[in-house]
Amino acid sequence: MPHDHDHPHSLLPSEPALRVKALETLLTDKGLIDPAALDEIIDTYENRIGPRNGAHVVARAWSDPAFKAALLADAGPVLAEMGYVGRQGEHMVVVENTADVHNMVVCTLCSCYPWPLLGIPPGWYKSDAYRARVVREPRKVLAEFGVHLPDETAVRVWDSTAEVRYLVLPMRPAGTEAMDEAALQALVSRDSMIGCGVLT
Amino acid sequence: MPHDHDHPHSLLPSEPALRVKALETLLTDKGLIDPAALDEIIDTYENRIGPRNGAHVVARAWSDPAFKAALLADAGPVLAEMGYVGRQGEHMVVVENTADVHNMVVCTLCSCYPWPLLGIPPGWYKSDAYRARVVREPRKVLAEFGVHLPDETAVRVWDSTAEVRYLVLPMRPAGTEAMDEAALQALVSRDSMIGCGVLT
Amino acid sequence: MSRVHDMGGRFGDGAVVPESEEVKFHADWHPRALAVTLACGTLGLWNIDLSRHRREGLAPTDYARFSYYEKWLAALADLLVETGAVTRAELQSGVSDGISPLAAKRLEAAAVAGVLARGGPADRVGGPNATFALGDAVVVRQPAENVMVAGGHTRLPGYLAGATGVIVRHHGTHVLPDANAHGFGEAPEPLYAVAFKAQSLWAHPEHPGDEVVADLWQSYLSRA
Amino acid sequence: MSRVHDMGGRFGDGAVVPESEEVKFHADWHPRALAVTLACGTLGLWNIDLSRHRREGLAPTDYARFSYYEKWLAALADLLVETGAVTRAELQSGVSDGISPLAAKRLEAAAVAGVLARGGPADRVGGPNATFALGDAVVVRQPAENVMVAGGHTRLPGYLAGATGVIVRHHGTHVLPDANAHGFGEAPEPLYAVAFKAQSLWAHPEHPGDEVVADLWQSYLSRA
Repeated sequence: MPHDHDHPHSLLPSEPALRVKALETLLTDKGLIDPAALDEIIDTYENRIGPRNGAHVVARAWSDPAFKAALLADAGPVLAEMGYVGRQGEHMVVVENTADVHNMVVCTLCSCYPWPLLGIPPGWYKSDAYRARVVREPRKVLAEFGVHLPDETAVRVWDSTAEVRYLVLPMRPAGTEAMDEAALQALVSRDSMIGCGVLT
Repeated sequence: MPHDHDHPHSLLPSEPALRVKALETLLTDKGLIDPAALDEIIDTYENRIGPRNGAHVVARAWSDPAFKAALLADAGPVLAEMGYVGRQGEHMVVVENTADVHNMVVCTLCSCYPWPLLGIPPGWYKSDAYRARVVREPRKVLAEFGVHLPDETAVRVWDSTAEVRYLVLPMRPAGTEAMDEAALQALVSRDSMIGCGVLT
Repeated sequence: MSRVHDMGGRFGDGAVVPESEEVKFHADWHPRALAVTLACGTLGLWNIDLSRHRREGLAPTDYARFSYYEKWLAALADLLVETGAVTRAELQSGVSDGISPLAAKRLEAAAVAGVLARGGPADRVGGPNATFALGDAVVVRQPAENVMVAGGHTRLPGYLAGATGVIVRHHGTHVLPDANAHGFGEAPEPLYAVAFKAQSLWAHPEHPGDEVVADLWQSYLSRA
Repeated sequence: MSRVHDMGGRFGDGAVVPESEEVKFHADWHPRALAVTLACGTLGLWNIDLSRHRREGLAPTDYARFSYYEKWLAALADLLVETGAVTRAELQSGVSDGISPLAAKRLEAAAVAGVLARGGPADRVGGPNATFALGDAVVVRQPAENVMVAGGHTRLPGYLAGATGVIVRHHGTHVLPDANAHGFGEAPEPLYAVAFKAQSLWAHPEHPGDEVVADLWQSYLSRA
């Protein structure tokens, strides 16, 4: 392995804001990137792709048993039909929380996350603390989100070590039987679809 | 585990020189340390205890077969008799380099080292690079010291995981048959007694 | 542990701090760092496995102190030089030597939506047959290292080395990162979700029913 | 891997840089940091295992960026507060609340030579009988964790977890750090030097004859 000082990145300004500015300017001047394309990428993840996509899927699964069955059996075609596909969501698996099993998602090796359904991962999902701890002490991590599981519920933590991305289908809260899909959708938090929240 | 910001050490000045100054002043004012005792400790490791102790032992082992046999069989009493005992050298083992086996010493978990024989460990011995790499690629590390072992020589790396400390008895260089113990002593480098140098 | 990025199970980290869904970025430069990295990724100079390897190959002290997007930027700069897209002199001066021959491959604004929607599927046809079935008990390779390249990329976390688990899903056949990161081709292999009892991984599991599931390639596994 | 200090076998570090024997310290404050730490150690407020545990229990980012003596100082400050020798307020203000009741135990200059020459032997009489003999094959505990305390101190390096080795020395009976760091007493146990083939530890050993030897307590081992 080359020593740190041999890495080309050490040639860039050390302040990150200047670093990205320097790279963007150089790459634009070389014709390798188009600033308008960068704006488009940012707009996509800032305004168009986010956890409301996932909430849509969850609310529909709660409302439509056939959809739910298809989603759990093979999420890919179902999500493609809804348009929730693409980068970092090429191979989706949906795992269902029940009274017996509470699912959680992590990527201990980097920060893999189902972007087309949840957008950019939150800061804590990318933190060393979450990556290091959740596979070993998921219940302590849950407590930091204010979640306390009953002893009858087992935790299953999915470590996203390949290109498969996981979405948690949270349990539908009690007392929501009369709600329509739009109202249900508003109940679904991002954290519940990572398994770090429960809905009440 | 408490979060970093809960650690009392974060209350001290962040600049290390100021940090040690602040601690020393406070502890002196509280009567917990005596600055004159600190001076004595520093003088000990700066001027009195260092690799010449180890070199003395090595030269004597080369010169006196009975001493060498006793040293390799049970180093403790032999070193105690020479006065080379104490903190971080309470349980000494001496391992002999031969044409068949080249011994090296590390402490991957911190930086344990035979202080009464070699003094304060060098910077590289305490470095992440040495600690991480020498157990896995001792020959690459040796090459960084300019040492290249023949293929007939196996490497045995001693990871100092307990309170036992290891000293390497290097091979006596060829052509030194006529030298007396004092002359031999001058040939023995610190690095050769850690196993990171060979003598020629 | 192979590298400092392989931190699953590590002790000593602090609390996880929840965050509002409204927060997308934590600094003005974050969205630009994200977008520059994604745009450069479409030039076809490297694959996702190599880019991950360059991030995790940062010096351990850098990996520990860099924020998420700082790691991205550092690896991006290293990859751009490594692939000849920019020179060290350009990186240092910030001044372009001239238009790149790769400029024709530049990601245009109009193409962004399509590129993001397409993504980069990792499943492949062919490759070896699946040798494990659902319910089979398997043992994970130990040490958790790339067997082709010393210090090479692998997606096998150290905390699973030597552990015994059970196949719970077969994901089909996927590109093997251990090969693909190093120019050895995609070498696709059957990929499985493997469940491990927390009790078999940790000295102090929180609950006897808890499990960890990881996606592991066939060559990482042998029959228990 | 239990913690970031447990770095044996880690990939990604740079070259080892040799250094002259004349260099004892690398900054003016280093000898003071060394001496303050050693002097405080003689107050009897903690043992060597707890002090190691506090160094390795620093936040991983701190452990990675701190120099050797910065780790010592940080752990020393934490221990002084933890044991009540100084208060957080004193540490923050730098102003003493008054002479400590422990002042009578202060290390005096005249006592230094004797204290350093005595050291702190870790061998003990008694404890369980040795169950392994020279030449016995043993398997190392996996995971490489403290079995008494979650995240507790241990001297079992992660790179040896689950490995098979051979007993090459019996060092007698020594204080068990896993217990002693946590107020569970010295719990002495037989201690062995165990040799492992490099081939059994690493995917890409340098030489078929190479070995690593580590000192391991009896309870870290089971018969192979």
